[in-house]
Amino acid sequence: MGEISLKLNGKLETKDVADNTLLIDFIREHVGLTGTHVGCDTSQCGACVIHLDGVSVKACTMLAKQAEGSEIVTIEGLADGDELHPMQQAFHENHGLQCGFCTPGMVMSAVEMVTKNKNISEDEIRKGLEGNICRCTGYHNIVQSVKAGAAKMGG
Amino acid sequence: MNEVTKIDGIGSSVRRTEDKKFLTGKGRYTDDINRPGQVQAYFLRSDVAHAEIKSIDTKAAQSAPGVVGVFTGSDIAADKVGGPICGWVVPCRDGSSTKEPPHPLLAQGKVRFVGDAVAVVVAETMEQAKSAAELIDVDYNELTPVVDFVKADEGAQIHEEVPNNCYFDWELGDESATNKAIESAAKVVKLSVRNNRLVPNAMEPRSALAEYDSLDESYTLHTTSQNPHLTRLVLAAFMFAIPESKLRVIAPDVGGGFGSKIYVYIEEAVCVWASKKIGRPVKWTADRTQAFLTDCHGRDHVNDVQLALDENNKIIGLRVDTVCNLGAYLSAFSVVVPTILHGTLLSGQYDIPAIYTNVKGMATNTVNVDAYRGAGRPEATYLLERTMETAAKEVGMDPAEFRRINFIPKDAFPYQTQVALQYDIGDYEPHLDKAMEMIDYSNFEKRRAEAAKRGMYRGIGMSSYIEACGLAPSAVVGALGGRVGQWESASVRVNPTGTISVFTGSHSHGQGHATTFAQIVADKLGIPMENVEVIHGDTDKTPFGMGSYGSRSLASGGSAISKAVDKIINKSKKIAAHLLEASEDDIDFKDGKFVVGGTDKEKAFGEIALAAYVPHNYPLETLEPGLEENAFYDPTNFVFPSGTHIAEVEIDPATGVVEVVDWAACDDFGNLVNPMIVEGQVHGGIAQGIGQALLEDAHYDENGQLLTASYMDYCMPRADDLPSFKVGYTNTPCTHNDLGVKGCGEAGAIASPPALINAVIDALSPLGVTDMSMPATPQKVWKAIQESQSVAAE
Amino acid sequence: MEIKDSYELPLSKERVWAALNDEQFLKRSIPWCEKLERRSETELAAEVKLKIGPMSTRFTGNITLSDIDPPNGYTITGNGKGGIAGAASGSAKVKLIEDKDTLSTTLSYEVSAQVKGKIAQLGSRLIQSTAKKLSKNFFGSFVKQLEDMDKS
Amino acid sequence: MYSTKYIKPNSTSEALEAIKSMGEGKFLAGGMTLIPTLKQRLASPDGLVDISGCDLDSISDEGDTIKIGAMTKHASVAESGLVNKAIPALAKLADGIGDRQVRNRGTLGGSVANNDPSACYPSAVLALKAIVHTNTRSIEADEFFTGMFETALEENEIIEAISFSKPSKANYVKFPNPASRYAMVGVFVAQFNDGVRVAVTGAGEGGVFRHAEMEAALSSNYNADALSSLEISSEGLISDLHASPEYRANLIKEMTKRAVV
Repeated sequence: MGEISLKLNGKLETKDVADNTLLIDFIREHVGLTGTHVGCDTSQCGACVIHLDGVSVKACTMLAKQAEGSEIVTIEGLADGDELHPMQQAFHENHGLQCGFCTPGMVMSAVEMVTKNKNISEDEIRKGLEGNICRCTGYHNIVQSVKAGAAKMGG
Repeated sequence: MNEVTKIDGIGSSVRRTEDKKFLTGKGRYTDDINRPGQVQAYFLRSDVAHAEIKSIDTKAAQSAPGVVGVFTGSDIAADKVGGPICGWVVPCRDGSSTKEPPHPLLAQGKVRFVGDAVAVVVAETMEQAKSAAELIDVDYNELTPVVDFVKADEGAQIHEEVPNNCYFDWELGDESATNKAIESAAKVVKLSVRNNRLVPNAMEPRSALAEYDSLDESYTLHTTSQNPHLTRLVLAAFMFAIPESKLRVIAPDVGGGFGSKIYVYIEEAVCVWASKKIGRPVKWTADRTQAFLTDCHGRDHVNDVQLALDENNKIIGLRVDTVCNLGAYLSAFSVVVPTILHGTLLSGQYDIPAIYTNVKGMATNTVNVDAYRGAGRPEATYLLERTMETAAKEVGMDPAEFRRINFIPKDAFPYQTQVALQYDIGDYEPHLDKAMEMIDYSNFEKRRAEAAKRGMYRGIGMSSYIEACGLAPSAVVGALGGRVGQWESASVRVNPTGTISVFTGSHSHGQGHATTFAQIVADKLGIPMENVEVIHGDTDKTPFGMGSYGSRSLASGGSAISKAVDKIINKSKKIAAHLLEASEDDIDFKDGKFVVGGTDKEKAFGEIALAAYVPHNYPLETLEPGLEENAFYDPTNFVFPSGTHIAEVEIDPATGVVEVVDWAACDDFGNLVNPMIVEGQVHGGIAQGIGQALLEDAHYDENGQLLTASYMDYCMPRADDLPSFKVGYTNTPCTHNDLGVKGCGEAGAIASPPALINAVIDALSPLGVTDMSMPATPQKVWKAIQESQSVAAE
Repeated sequence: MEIKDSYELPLSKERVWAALNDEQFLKRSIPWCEKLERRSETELAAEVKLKIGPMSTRFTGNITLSDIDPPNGYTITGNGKGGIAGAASGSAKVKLIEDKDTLSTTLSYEVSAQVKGKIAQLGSRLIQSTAKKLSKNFFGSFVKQLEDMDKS
Repeated sequence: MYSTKYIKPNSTSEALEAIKSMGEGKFLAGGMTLIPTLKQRLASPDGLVDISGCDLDSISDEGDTIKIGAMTKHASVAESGLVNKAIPALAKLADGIGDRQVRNRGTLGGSVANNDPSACYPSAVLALKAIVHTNTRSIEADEFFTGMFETALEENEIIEAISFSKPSKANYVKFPNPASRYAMVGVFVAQFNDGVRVAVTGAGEGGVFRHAEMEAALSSNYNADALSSLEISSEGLISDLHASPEYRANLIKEMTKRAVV
């Protein structure tokens, strides 16, 4: 056990956690933000993608302790109050989600991808989503969403 | 196409109202819900496929840190709790019925597949439960596992009640007429195909949270279900023998189902049972490995096909002999999927005068096999459309033309097939033509030649499928062995201010019902969509309904809503007549207003609602106050979506990699309520079909160990495996429901595998390749190329 | 899965056979063997800590000798339970063939292996390579020990 | 995950001390393999020593070599101007490991120390005549990889950096496993003044290996055609659900041809 503190969606969170606590469990259970999901146990589905110090990572493949002192943004921290982030808005407008389970991770991956590459091509989007699995959409509308989101984000 | 009358009415691509919560992380899936005092359940599962349990020693686990209970099959047996049931059985050729062995909640005496639950540990935390489970000592007497279902009748008997490991041997159609047709045929095309075994893989793993309230002796179960009411029925009536009113089942946001969340699984039942035993809420959530091991799998058939043609290449008969794998236990729909939902589809879009099929359903030491997107219809379509393509090539016709001359002509509807179904309406040439146009079929050979210059093999393949969805009517379903009704319910409650609450018995787990159903209501009542809220998934709130599967929600559930709205309008007319001092017959309802015909006297819908709830000026002597109506809609027939999908592929002969370079889908779903959502359903279905055809395969080794039990080995389609899709529609509105709609959820998964495999074979046809099993993995395609080349060299 | 290999040893068949029945010899040959105790003529109890990459699991189980045909060979079968990791078993048919002219003995083996549970579910890509490697390690170090003894 | 102790020291010497204080400790680098293994309870170390605070993540140009700190993340290598200029093939390899989230966490040292038979990096280490610098010594690539998941690293020896020789030409082409996206076959080809080195990953039962025949053929003629008449043996190649040794042998040749451009 030991205390960790980190910034989660702009808010300082200080909690006592066991050393073997995964970051995803810290977020979901200790803090109670359940928007980040767990869809597999081999680090492949990407339902748990969050931003850690500005880059996308899989929260299921990190210990909470490894995130000590970092700044984390989860899906709950993306919108600006009631106003959706342009990528969230793009997913809505382009029907880029169905059951919604993979969506938080998908959106977090998309935001990072586009932040790094504003003029992203369809092939780059498809490649960039390699770490996120969706079973509902066939990806067609997700790709359209990311494209539209990129345009909204200034691409 | 539909005429769009309102910006958010029927026929318009309204953006989904449910999106915002999912996009902001506020969706509430079962695992997101926690209850005070909650404990965690972990299931100790068999790691052998077939064994007798000699003993289970749980002593060490009982006293492990954090443990509040350890239970085995004998505890379940002591409380006389029943197991999951089979929801549909069929008669066998010998006159007997389907053999239904018991399925205990926790293994009793025997384990029958890797993953079979042997014990449950309930502890304060999941880690503690797992640690304690490691202390349980199970002594097995291993038996020879039965894995190869085609030879399952020769294997060790898995259930006492199932001789030769054969659950059923069923038949449909006229065997002698069919055999006669085959004997007299100018040509008989023969084909053996295998429909590979798949794992549904909804992204949300299954989860259950059960709570017992000792005050009123009732239970609440949150669970990942496609049909909470059926879950409640099975749990209450068949397992726990309690009144349904003592069990509330809530299926909150559910992260995809694809069939795999229809059934009542042992885990949710054990949680319910344990919650009372322990007196605390019990939660269980599967990890992905457990999902692979214990979610019902899909498909797993082999089919031997004989297609008889006359001298004009017209089909005169079809015989299909099928063996399918149903796994260790029968689950809810496992029997109906390979029989009723498969055999009745064998006529496809074709006028076939004689059809016969028989199906043997086998028990094996693998997890149960049940419905997976399409459920029986993809298997039927696959064998039929592979055979159509093969036949076209064998008789030297263009596959499109061969299909065309065998289509049921459009003036032949309603068309009675030789396999029980009567198609109400359809017109198949337009979607074939349109799909061919969408993919520029006529210039394909130019593209093939261009690819050849780059050293690539390009191929094109099609599939003209039919689907029967929205199972109905109940009387027919019952006659065919179904044990439940197949109607759907709706309750439409007009609130005093004119807003509407719609309660549906169907369930949305990605399909967008909150939007589509609201569109129907808003359109019919002429009110804004924001005023309509759709509620589903809670047995305490919604009327008893069947849930969502088999592309039934709109055709059955949407129609029920439409009927309930009609009742609202009828009653509203009576209220309006009173308020407007006119005869009810003179009241017209249009654009949200009740108007006295030929006058400017009118009442808005909101005024009627208010009058109904504040009946100061109201015909109380003839009419009850309030404005709320129920409808239970039992359709008179299935609905029959159809379409043509065409796939274009390129194959790299050096690696065997198949790239899907183009896809055209033209479907006839009748009227579309929300084209955007329909298109999303088509995309998702195609992706799953491409997954089946190129990537996915559940593989058990000869000892019954599942070797593809994670995303490391089970190949899920990812964004870069798939192309963008061209989607188009034709429309013959369904003749027997008010909305003229058919189902769209499964079409993509039904149509796409044969189209793709036909394209792969077409690409390799210059090499003499005539067959390819699914999935057409790079290795398999490469090997086929190598073998064809070595044959050519000889 | 079948794995075969053979070694030629400049020793008599009896010598090799004796070593095949000497548990101390066997213990040193079994990779990561932590414990090996003879329970009977044909049964030994074993504990092995197997490390494959980051995975590290203790298997407890037994080793049985069957089809014993002195001094021509036997079948040596290991069964191990690795707790949550699952279980593994491997069986090697060992044959000794002596060449009187060169005074050497060829030890040949044929292994079949089986894994259960998590190792099968998650590690399928490694099963064959690992079984091969472990067989090689076992027979390789068995042969090396014999050769070293012979030299010393 | 079993309970375990987590320590994050600030230097390699502290890290070594920490691990020695544990019965069975493990170094935690990016954790991309270790954490999933721990989650599955397939290992139960007493403690984890996180070496991300040990200042091991720099990239520097050392003249004939590019030296990359062990804790440098795959994404940093992929994006590094230095690497892209001197050895673009190495940047390309790093850019194709796992997915973007793996690249944002996974490290060079972690991958090389683990020596997974399907990992990409070992092929670059071997083909680029790299030197593996540890806390005690420098190990040549040819001596470093000793078998599947096995290396020359002693217990409690820590990789601090790896120096990659700058080739005159190099390329890495991978055929990913369709499910896991690990290399089913990955080939790193590097041309140096004294010859061509070809390292193959994903295919060998003993892990990454150099392919002598292809090296010889390409050393005399650096052209894909030089490989045409070669028969690639399937002996010793991995057999699994996804690829037979024969198919892997074909891919080795094909990926090598594609790498030689």
